[in-house]
Amino acid sequence: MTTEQKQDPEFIQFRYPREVTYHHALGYQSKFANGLKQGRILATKCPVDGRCTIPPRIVCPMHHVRQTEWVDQGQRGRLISAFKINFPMFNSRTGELQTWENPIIAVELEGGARMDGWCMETDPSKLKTGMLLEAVWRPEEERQGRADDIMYWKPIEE
Amino acid sequence: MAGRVGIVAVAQTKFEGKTLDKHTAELMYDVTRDVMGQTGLEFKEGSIDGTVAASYDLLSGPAGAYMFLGYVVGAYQREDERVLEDGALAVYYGAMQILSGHCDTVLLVSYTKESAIDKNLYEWVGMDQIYQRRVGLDFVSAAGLQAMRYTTKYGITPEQCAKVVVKARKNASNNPNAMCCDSLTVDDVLRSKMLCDPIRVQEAKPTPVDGACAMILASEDRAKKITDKPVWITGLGTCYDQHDLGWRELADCESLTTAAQRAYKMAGIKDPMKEFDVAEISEQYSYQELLWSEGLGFCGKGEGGKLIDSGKTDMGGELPINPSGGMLSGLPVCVAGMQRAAECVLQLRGEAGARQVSGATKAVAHGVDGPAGQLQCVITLEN
Amino acid sequence: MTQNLPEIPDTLVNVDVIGYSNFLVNTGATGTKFLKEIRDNKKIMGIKCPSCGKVYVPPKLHCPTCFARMSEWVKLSGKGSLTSYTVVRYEEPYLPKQPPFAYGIIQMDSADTGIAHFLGEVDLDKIKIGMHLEPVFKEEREGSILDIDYFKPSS
Amino acid sequence: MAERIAIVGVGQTHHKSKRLDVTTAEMCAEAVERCLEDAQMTMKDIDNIVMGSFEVADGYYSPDKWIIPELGAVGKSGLEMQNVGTTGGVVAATGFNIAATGLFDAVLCLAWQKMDEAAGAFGRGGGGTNEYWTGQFPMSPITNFARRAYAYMDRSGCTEEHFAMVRVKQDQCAMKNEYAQLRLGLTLEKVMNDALLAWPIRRLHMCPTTAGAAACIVCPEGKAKKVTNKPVWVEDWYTCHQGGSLTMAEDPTSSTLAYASNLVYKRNGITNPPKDIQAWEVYEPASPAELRWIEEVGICEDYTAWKLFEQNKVGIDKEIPFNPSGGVTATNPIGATPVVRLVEAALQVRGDAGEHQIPGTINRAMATGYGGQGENVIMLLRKTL
Repeated sequence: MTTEQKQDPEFIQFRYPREVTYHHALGYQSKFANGLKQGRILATKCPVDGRCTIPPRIVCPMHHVRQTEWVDQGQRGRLISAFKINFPMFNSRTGELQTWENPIIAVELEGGARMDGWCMETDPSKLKTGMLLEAVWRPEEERQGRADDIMYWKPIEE
Repeated sequence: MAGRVGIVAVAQTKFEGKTLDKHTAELMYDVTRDVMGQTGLEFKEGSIDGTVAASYDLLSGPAGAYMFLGYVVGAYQREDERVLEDGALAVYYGAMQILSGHCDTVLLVSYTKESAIDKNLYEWVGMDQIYQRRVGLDFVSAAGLQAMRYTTKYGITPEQCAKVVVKARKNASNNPNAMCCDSLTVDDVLRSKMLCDPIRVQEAKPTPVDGACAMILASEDRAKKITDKPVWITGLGTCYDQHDLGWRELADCESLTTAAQRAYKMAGIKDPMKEFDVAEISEQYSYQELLWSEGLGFCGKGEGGKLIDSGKTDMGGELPINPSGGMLSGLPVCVAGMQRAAECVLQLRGEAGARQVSGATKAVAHGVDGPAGQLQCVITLEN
Repeated sequence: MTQNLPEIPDTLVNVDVIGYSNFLVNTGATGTKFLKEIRDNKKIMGIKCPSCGKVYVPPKLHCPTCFARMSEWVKLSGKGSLTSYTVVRYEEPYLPKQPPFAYGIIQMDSADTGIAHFLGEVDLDKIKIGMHLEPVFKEEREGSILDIDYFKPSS
Repeated sequence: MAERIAIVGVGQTHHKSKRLDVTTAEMCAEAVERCLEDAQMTMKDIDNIVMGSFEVADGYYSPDKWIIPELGAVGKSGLEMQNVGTTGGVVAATGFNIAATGLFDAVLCLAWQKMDEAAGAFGRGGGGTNEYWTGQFPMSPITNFARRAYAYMDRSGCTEEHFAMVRVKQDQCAMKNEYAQLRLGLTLEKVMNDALLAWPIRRLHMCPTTAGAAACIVCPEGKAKKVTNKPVWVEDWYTCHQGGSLTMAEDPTSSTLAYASNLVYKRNGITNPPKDIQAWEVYEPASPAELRWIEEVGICEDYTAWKLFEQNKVGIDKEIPFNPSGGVTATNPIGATPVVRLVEAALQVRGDAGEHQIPGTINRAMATGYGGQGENVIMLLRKTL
C-alpha cells in the first residue's frame, strides 16, 4: 500500500463477501410450485374452518390440523392493500438492486386465500381497496414455479 | 424451586442423509404430532403452555426462518422462545420455564436440515471475526487441534480413538433411527483417509444428516397425570469455555467438568461411573467420547483411552456410552443434544428396544456447541 | 372454479436459493492497535490484565476472567512454542490456502496464551509439539492477522 | 411462581449509527460494565448469562461463543436466544424464567445489534421470509409498515399529518434522552417534506439502523433486597408469536399486541390500562405503528389514537406518557431494542430516567418487544409487589 494514495483510517475494517446456495426441498409445498408452472394458483385449505392459505401451510396455525386438501383459487381477486416503494431493493431473480415501478399489492382471491403480487397500474391513486384484479402470467416457458411467475395483477372492469 | 420436571413424551425422526422429499416443516410436524399423540395434549389453554425450539436460522434458510416455521410447533399466539444453541440447551431452558412456575407443560422441538447448506461454512462463520475466522479456522480444524493436543498430552493411541467409531456403529445397528450402522473394524477406520490430522474421515460425524426431535416437559403434578412412566430431570448444568483456541488447555475440557459438577450437585450424584446406568453424549469426533468421558467424571484426566480399552462403556458394560450409536452414526447438529436426552428417556422407560440397557434407572445426557466443545450442557435423568 | 381442471402433479420440487452478503467487520480501537503494530512494525503485541497480570494475545478489551479493562500493551518477541497442530486435508471455498496445510497453536513467549495460525517452512510429517517457532511476515501488509504469513521453526 | 424476581441493575450504550471504535463484543462489554456499575455488582456476582441478537443482520453464527470471553464470563452458565425483532424480549423472558427458578443468584440479560456492520442486510431477499415465496418480493420492515399505514389510514380516516405529529412527539422525547440515537429537533414541516420510502412511510418515520447494546441484571427476591433498595419487580411476562406473513392476517392493521396485552392484563388484574399503567415503552418500528399500538394496548378505542395526538395528549408530562425515551424511531439496535425498552421502563419505575422522567410516581410500567410481522413480547414491571 502506498501512503500517498490511501489515507490511513483510524480504525481498520474489512469485509467478508459471501455467496451461499441453499438447497430447499419443497416437500408438501411442491404441488403449489407445480401449479404455478401451469398457470394455476393452488392453496391449502384448513379442514376445520375452511380457510385457504398461500403460501401453502402444513397445518393451520390456529387449529393445528394437517392440511391436505388443495383448492384452486381462480385467476381473479380483490385488492386489499397497495403501496409503492421509492427506493432500490434487491431483485431475488437477478440478485441486483433495482427500483420498482409497480406497486406491491395484497389480493384476496376468489377462493378466499390472500397473496402478495405486483399491480400493473403504476399510479397508486387509481387503486381502490376492493377493486377487481386478474392475474397476468409470464409465458409458460419462463415460469419457474415461483411467486413472480405471476407478472402482474391487472385491474379489470366489473 | 417448584418440584421436579418430568419428561412425558419423546419423538424423533429417522435420521437420513438427504431428505429431498420433505420440507423442514414436515420434519417438525412429524415429531410434534408424535409427542402430542403420545400425551393427548393439544395447543390450547391448560394443555401445552409454551414452545421452546432449538435451531440455527443460518442452517435452515435465510434470516428469520424460524418465524415462518414456528406455527408448525404451535407458536401461534402462544408462549414461544427459541434457543440458538444445541438442543440440549433447549431442554435446559424448557426445564427452567417449568421450575420458574411460568409454564406447566412445554413442548421442545429441534430440527436441522444439514443437506440445505454447507455445514462447515456456517461453522466457520461461528469463529471470531477478526483473528480465527480470518485464517480460515472452522470447527473441523478446531477439533483437529484439540484431538492432537489431547492424544499427544495423554498418549491416547489411534486405535483407542478408532474403537469409539467401531463401538458407535455397532451400537447403531440396534437403532432403527440411526443413519450409519455399517460394521467397521479398527483397521477400516485407521485405513480411511485423513481429514484433519489426527482425525480420519471415519472418525468424524457423517454429514449431511437431516432430522428432528421433540419432547414434552411437564411439572411434577402434571407429569404424573399425563403418563405413568415419567422420566425426571434431576440435574442441569452448562458452562462456557474460552473461545480462542490458544487461550485454553484443549486437552482438558474444563467447561464440561464444571457443567457436570453443576448438574451432579443439583442431582446429588457423587460417583457418576457407578451411579449412572447409561450415558448418551455428543461426540462429533471419535476422540471426543474419550475426552468428554473424562469431563463427565467417568474416569480421571487422561484415562479416556483406558476406559474404552476396559470395555466398561460397551453394551453390557458397567456404563454403556451411546447405546444409540451417538453422533458418529449420524445426527444433525443442533438436534443432537435433544436427541441424546430423548434416547436417555427411552432407556429409562425401558422402551429402547434392541439397544435397551437392562434395568437402567439413572442416565446422563450431554450436549455441546461451539468450536472444540466451548459450550457444554449436562442433563441428569432418573425414572 | 367449478370447471374440471387438469390435475396438478405431486412431483417433488427442489429449489436452490442463493444468499448474498458482504458483511463488514470493525476491529475497534484495540484490534486496530494490534493489527497496525503488525503492519507497520512487524511486532506482535500482547495486552496485560491490570488485575490478574496475565498477558493475552491476540488482544481483547477485557480480561476473560476478571472483566477488568486492559490497556497496558506488552511487546512480545513473536517467538513461541507449538502446543498443538493439525493438517487440513479437506477442501472448502473459504479456506485461505490450498490443502494440505497446517494450523498450529503457538504459545507466545512471555505471554499467557497462544495464537492459532498457519505453520510453514516445515515438512507436514515432521511437525512436533514443543518445537520453537517464529513469525514470518508478508512483504505487503494491509493490517490483518494474515499479515503474518505463517510461523516457521526457529533455528 | 417459584420466586419473585426484580431487576437490580440496567445499562445501555449511547446508541450511534456507527461504532468504529469497538467490536461487537466490546460494545456488549460496555453495556455490561454500565449495568454492573448501576447494580453495584461485579462479574463475579453473575452466575448465568442470557444473550441474543438478530444474528443474521450481523452476519455471524453463534456470536455468544466469542462474546463471552470479552465479558469476563468464561466458566459461567448461559445460553443464547433469538427470534428476529423480539430477540431482546425473548432474552429478557428467558432471564426472568431462569432467575425465577431460584437456582441462580443473579442473571444477566444482554442483547445487542451492530447494524453498522450489516448495512443492507435487510434488502437481501426481504430480510428473510419464507425461503422461496415471500423472499421473491422486495419485502422489508419498510414495506411491511407501509402496508400497515395504508390500511390504518383507510380504516381510521387519519391523514399523513397525524403520522408526522407522532414522529415529532417521539423526537421531542428523544431530545431529552442522552442515550437516543436520533435527536433531530424535528418540526411537522420537516417530517412532511422528508424523502418518501414507500408511501405513506417517509425516511424519518422508520426506525434507524443503530449500533448499540443493552443489559439488565435480574435477581430472585432475597438477593434483590440485599443488592439494592430500589428493586424493580417483574410482575409478568409473555411472549406471543404468530408466525406468518401479513397476507395471512385477517386484518392488516393488527398485530398480536392486543391479544397478548389483554391476556397479561387479565392475569394481573388490570382493568383500566391507562390508569393502572403509568409508563409505556412500546416497540414501534415506524411512527404510524405507534398509533395502532396505543389502541391495541387498550389506551383508547380502535382507530382513534390519532385524535389523541391532535389534542396534544401524548408526551412525557402529558396525559398519556407513551415512549418517553423517544422510542424505536429514535433508536433501534434491532435485537437489543426490546431490552432497551425494558431498561427505559425500569428507569421510569425507579425514577432515575433523568430529563425524560415522567412526573409523579410510576407504580407500574409496561415494555414490549415487536418482531417479524406481528410478534410481541410483553414485560410488566412494578415499583412494589
